[in-house]
Amino acid sequence: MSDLAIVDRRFIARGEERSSTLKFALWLTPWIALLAFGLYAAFLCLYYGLNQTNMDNRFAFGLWIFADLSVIAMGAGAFFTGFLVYILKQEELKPVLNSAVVVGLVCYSGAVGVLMVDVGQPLRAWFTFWHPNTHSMLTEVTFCISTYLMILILEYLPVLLRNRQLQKIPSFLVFEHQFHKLVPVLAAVGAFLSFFHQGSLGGLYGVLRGRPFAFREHFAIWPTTFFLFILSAIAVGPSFLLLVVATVETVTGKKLVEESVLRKLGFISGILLGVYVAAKSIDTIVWLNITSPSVGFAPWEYYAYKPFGSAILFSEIVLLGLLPAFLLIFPKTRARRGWLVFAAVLTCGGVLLNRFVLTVQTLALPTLAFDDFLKYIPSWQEVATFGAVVAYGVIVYSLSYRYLPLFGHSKGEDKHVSVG
Amino acid sequence: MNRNVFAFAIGLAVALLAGWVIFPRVLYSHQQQPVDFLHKTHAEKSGNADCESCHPFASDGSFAGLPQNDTCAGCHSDKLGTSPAEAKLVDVYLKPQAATPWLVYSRQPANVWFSHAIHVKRAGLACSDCHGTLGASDEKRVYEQDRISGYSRDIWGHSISRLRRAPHDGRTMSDCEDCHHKRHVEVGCFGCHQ
Amino acid sequence: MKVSRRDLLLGTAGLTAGIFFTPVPWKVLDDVSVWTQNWPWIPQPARGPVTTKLAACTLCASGCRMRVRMAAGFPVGVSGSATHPLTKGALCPLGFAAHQLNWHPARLHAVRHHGHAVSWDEARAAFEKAYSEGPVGIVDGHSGRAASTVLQSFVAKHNGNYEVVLNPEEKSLLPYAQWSGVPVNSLGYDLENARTIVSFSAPLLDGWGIPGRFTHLWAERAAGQPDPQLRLIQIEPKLSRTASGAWRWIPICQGSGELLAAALAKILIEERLVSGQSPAPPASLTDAATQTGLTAAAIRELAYAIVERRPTLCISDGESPAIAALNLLLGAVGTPGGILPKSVHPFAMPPASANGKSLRAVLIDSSVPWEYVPPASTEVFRFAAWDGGGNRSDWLLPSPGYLEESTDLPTPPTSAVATYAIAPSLLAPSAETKTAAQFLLQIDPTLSDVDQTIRARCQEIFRARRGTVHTEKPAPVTSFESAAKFEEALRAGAVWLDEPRTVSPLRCSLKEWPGNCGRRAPADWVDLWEPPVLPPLAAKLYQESSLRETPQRSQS
Amino acid sequence: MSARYGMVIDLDRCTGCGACMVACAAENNVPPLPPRATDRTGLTPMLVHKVNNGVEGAGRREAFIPIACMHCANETPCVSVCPQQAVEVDKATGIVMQIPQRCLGCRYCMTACPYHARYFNWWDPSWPPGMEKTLNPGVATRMRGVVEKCNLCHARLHTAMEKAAAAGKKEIDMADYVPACVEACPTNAIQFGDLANSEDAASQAAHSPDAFRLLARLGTEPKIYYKSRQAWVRALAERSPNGHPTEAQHV
Amino acid sequence: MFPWVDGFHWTVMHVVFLTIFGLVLLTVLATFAWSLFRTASDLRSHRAAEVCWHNNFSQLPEAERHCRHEFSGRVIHRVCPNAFDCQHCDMYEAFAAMPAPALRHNPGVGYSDQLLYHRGHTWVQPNEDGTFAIGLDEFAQHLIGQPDAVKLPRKGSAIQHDGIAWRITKNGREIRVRAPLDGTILATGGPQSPWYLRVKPNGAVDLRHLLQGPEVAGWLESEMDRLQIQLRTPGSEPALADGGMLMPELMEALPGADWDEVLSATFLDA
Repeated sequence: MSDLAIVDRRFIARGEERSSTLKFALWLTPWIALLAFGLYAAFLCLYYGLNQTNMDNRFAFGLWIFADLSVIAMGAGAFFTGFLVYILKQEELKPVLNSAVVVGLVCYSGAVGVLMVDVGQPLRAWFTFWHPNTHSMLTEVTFCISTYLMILILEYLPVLLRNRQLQKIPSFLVFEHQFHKLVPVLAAVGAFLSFFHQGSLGGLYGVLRGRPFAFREHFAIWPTTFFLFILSAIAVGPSFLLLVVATVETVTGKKLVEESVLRKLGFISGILLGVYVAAKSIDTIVWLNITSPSVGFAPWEYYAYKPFGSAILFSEIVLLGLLPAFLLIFPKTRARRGWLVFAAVLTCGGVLLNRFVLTVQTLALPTLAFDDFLKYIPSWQEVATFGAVVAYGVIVYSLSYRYLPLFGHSKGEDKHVSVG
Repeated sequence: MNRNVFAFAIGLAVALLAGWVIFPRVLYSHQQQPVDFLHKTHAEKSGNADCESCHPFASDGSFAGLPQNDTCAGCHSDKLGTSPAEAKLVDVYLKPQAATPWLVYSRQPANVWFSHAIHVKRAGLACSDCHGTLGASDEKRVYEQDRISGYSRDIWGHSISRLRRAPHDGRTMSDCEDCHHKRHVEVGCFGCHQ
Repeated sequence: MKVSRRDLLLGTAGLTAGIFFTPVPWKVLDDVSVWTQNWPWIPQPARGPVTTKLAACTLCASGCRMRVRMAAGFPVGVSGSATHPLTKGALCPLGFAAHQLNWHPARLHAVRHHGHAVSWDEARAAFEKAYSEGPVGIVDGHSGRAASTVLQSFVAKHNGNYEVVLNPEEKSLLPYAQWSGVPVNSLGYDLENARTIVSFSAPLLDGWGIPGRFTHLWAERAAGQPDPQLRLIQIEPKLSRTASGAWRWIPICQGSGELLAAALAKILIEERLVSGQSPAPPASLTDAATQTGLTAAAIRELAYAIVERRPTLCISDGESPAIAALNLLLGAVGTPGGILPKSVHPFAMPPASANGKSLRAVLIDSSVPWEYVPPASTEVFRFAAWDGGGNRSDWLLPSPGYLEESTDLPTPPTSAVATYAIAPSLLAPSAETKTAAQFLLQIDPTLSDVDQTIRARCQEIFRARRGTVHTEKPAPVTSFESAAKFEEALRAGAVWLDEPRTVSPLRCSLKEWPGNCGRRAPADWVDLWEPPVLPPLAAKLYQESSLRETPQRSQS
Repeated sequence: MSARYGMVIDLDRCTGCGACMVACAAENNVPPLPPRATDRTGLTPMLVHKVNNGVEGAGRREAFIPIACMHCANETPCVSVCPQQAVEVDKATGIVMQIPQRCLGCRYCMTACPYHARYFNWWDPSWPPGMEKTLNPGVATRMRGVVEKCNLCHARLHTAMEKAAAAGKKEIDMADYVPACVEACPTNAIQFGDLANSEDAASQAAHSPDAFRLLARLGTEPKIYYKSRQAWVRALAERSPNGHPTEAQHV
Repeated sequence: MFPWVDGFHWTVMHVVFLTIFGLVLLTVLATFAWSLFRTASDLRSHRAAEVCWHNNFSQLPEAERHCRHEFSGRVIHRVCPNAFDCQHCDMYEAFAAMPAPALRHNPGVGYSDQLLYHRGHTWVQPNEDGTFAIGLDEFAQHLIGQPDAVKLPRKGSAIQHDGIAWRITKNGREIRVRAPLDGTILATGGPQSPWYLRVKPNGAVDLRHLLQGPEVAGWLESEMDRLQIQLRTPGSEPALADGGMLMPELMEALPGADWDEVLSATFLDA
């Protein structure tokens, strides 16, 4: 065994089977390369300004905002699982809790990172905290996300301190021991914040009175998209978590959690997705028949431009909404791993499509009568920066999986006593 | 245990010292005026103590600000006394007709629009309301420039703690806001920013 | 006692905790933000008082009067001057950003010989050698200026050839000049009194003639009116800006304008719609119909339309005898609302002496459009303030830039009333520049100097005691006690405007219908008055709005 | 005293020469951007759109629609969305203000604006050497990474206010406050004035039968009015006046 | 946002905003601070050792958590639920009452019936004067051989049972030896002296959790088995000395083995 391998082994919990150091290094290399490249692209954008992107005055939002919305929706698994375990006492989901925390941390920190590149004056971003416009959904999002990111870091701390070497330092271990008791409090606060900013992310578009394609009826101060985003987020969160765990199990070839846990995730996801689809359908009908025409926008115009035809609406609601909901709720399909994963994929796809439509189609559609339908292809800098976030996620998760007890120790449960 | 406390305290002390004592000195560059100029002396010698004699308004309300060389040359066309400062003014700037690079303590950045006419002619403020006793001062003040922002210290928080008012405050954004607030003057951001 | 790792860790912890209780992080954060608001590499406008001066735009021969805002000795803004009798305060889009032209990257700063920087002396030596060896041609783009007289008198003395490059508006007047013998720049269009204007692809709303003159008329008398006082009929292949602003747009096939004119004339004569005398055109209506793409009925209907509201004035884009003849037929020559000779014109241009001398060298004045192509196998001395690029010239001689040269402005082309103004120089011309006139005066000091000429002209006008001087409010010339005072007023930006001539005989004799009635090569309007380079802002905005394709260059 | 400055643009008088755009850019120190800049990345606080009536052949007509910030008076879309109060409606003038020093460049306001009248500084502003001498005093240049737009030549309002103050007057003389585009229009197609003042010519024109506003049904109460005698031009005001999209295009 | 920021105006939204986010931040920070506080108090009241041990114990592989009564033969299979802390084992009395079947074990490593053994391979010898000697058992000694360095606690300092008593360095590996009982250090010995520590127990002494009598042999035998398995390199003979006798200086003898694993298992470390 090379010295490096020995050192590496010392950080891996005793009795845990992990791939060889070399194999792990080989696995990380391409991701690190992608990360480095993406960071370079991000640097270009920060140094030379956003002219490095293909965004423009008409397509003021692009790939990055879409990525942020999607990534944060995917990260909803973190708060929602915490919510289920600690608040609703769904103890059987505990095994995936740590995993959920890591996923959440990765998603949120990644999103914030991209956002810092996306704004034109990152050095002034803190003005939002100093002079917030309390009427802006974006203000609310900024506050919640930054606070929640802080919480995620704190939630990640105990997991981190369980590392084999770190736990040799008594004070760390004791802190972890004490802090762990209070994590439910954080989970509760996190849930509160998340429900809000997930909604506000939807509100971002729902309030755009100038963009009838996105504008929706309001309840109190919130447009319907506020509630739809909460629903879709908590619906997709568990599915994404399910996907992650399933992927890790495939990659590592290990059984990490009981199948029942995955099924449970799938079931929760399915139920919520069903509710979401129902709500979304009603919202769509109201919007197409009342909201939009009332301001002089004939709904069919929205879908008059290829490839953004009404097919997109169909696939968003039926193919990627109703269908996976059914697959996840119906016990027979849920029982089959293949169907389960497939349904989870569809669910994620559906939410991705929803975020895509709201971000891209909203901006592509003309408002003035003499406008064009616009096209936008992200520049390589945008794509690379986005890639960096993915790479960052994979790397952090891989490291966490290798060195931290993500899925708890498979042993430790008391066995029966047999007296002879 | 108390050894730990001690180590922590050391670090804390170092931070506080660096932050409160050393930092302010490093942050600002200290510059001297090109020519030592005393308002008091000039007010006395020239006999006109009112500011407008040297800082006049134009007919359209635009404010001349600092006097140009010709104003100085009004008296200092040639050396009146023997002070080295005057000698420098005359030889280096007036004779070659090179603009004197005065350092303006209250010089606002380009993004600020300030009309002396509106404040003096309409609102009837006295110069001293903002510029303090500068007109009668006989001190050679150092011009402090923030190394990061490039602002004169007088216009962006003279007191670094922002808790107490420093003697030379009066031209910071907060000062403007306070005064407008006191006088119930409604100006939005674009009242002053451009 | 030795410091353990534990101590260091705790010390760092204390440091980190402590720093947040000092101004450091907060003040730095704040100052960095302030720094982003005042990035040192972003230029900011100069401080100091702003003054307004009257000046005249020298981008083209129209000489629109401008009010130039000056700060710290430099022009910082341009606007029209509503009191100008012809422009009515209008400027062309280019004018509004022209004050930035002097800093255009293409600005010429040194004499260049085949791309290499050389001295003025070398250039002068080369030119002296040239005209000692053979006749030189001097090309003028804006004739009638005091500077032009220098050029003229030089060629007169040294047996040269003085050529004037006319812009399309002037060219459209050439036929009348030929038929009547009146110099072309003594002729003008009396747009103000016309009630129907038939434009054959002339870009009347697109900087034609004097920017603002026709657009102002159109806006007041035609724009948006279902039955306008001024009927503008645009006969043009493409839907140009003028066409879409016209009362009626008649799309015809490219290059069939003259044939249509002939056909219209035929109808007018046959159906006795006009009294004017003109030889009958040898055109056939069916032929015209096929070539123009209009139906015979449409052409007939058009013929009736153009005579419905007289006076009717036809305007061609560039030289077009057929259309000129149509005007004769319509009686639009020498009558109000038609083509008029300018009342008095103190300094009319002699006909360009285009005798077929084979030239040794050509000297091109900076007023000549960059598109002008000098005769082959001659040594070319071109004066220009900006390098338009890709043009054959052996010597590039930097001339004063925008607002740098003080010149007089004779009546702009197409004006039916004589005017005179002086463009002051607001900026000191940079040392390395010379005007063609100055260049020649250095060679031959005996020539009358520009300022003297201007003074002489002012005296001439003053003695004539005609017309009014337009500054903030018009004042008759007679109200000035001396020629000097008069000149002073002009130098301060005033414009002298002659009294309009009520009726003036303009005898044109025409034996037969001019111009062939076959299809002619398309006469696309070439925007000759463009400066060699566009003001960066204008260029930028055209590109960013794609509103107006940057002016096409003549391909020759 | 609270004015409501606005414009009435007579589209029948607009020849699309672009003088308003150039004058606006010069007045507001808009930089000549790198060649890469297009009609979608440029800075054109005033932008003239070319539209047509969709007819082919001799019946075809074109018109030009200058578009600047509409200074919406009701639920101004860009104001409520800005996370850090970098956009505000000025109480005294009704002008919608963009404060570049406060803006962090999130571009949310641009997505909110139905008129696409907001522009982002994709590049650091720069001028050919020496040309910065021609920058217009009173208008600070903006920096890269912030949003800007028409502010009705607010600097000219400042000057007018100063002049009034110097003359001891409270109200400005409207003759002193004329935005650059209004001043530049060779056909006087743009009327500028105080819409709150019923004597004002502009506010009267705004109430003429030919006057209309773009996308008025959005309910944002724009303060830029348009005027045309041509029905097809007026029809452009709404996205789909009769349920059918207009063939008009942005050239 | 904040009342002291330029241009702040009190509005309902601001109040709501300030309250909500104030509370959120407060909760989060309070949580953090509270944990820190508890940590500090734990450390002060020497509960750290217990916490750490319980945490480590929970991570031990099942195979290393056999109840002592498996060795005595009273139980066939039982995983200890009490972190080897027999004082708190509710089954202790019951098991103790059971007859221990006389099993013959031959661990292949020396041990003494006079000594009480801790599962971390330390022994305890009660002295007449009420003090205790603590040493490393033969198993551990043979494993480590001659240590490169030994880091003993200061005289007068306290140790808690299952806490870390002293550290031994060998071949660049740090071995953390767990204390078998609570007490205060009277004297320190080392590899040379027969014992490592002499401690004075604080208060009443309860050594029920230490192995003694027949358990020791059984325990050592199982330890030997574990060692066998851990040290067996594929296709090789049993690595231990012939006849299953544990040879000294094992770490020197088999440098290639995965000693991190062996030592962690031997000394019940993470």
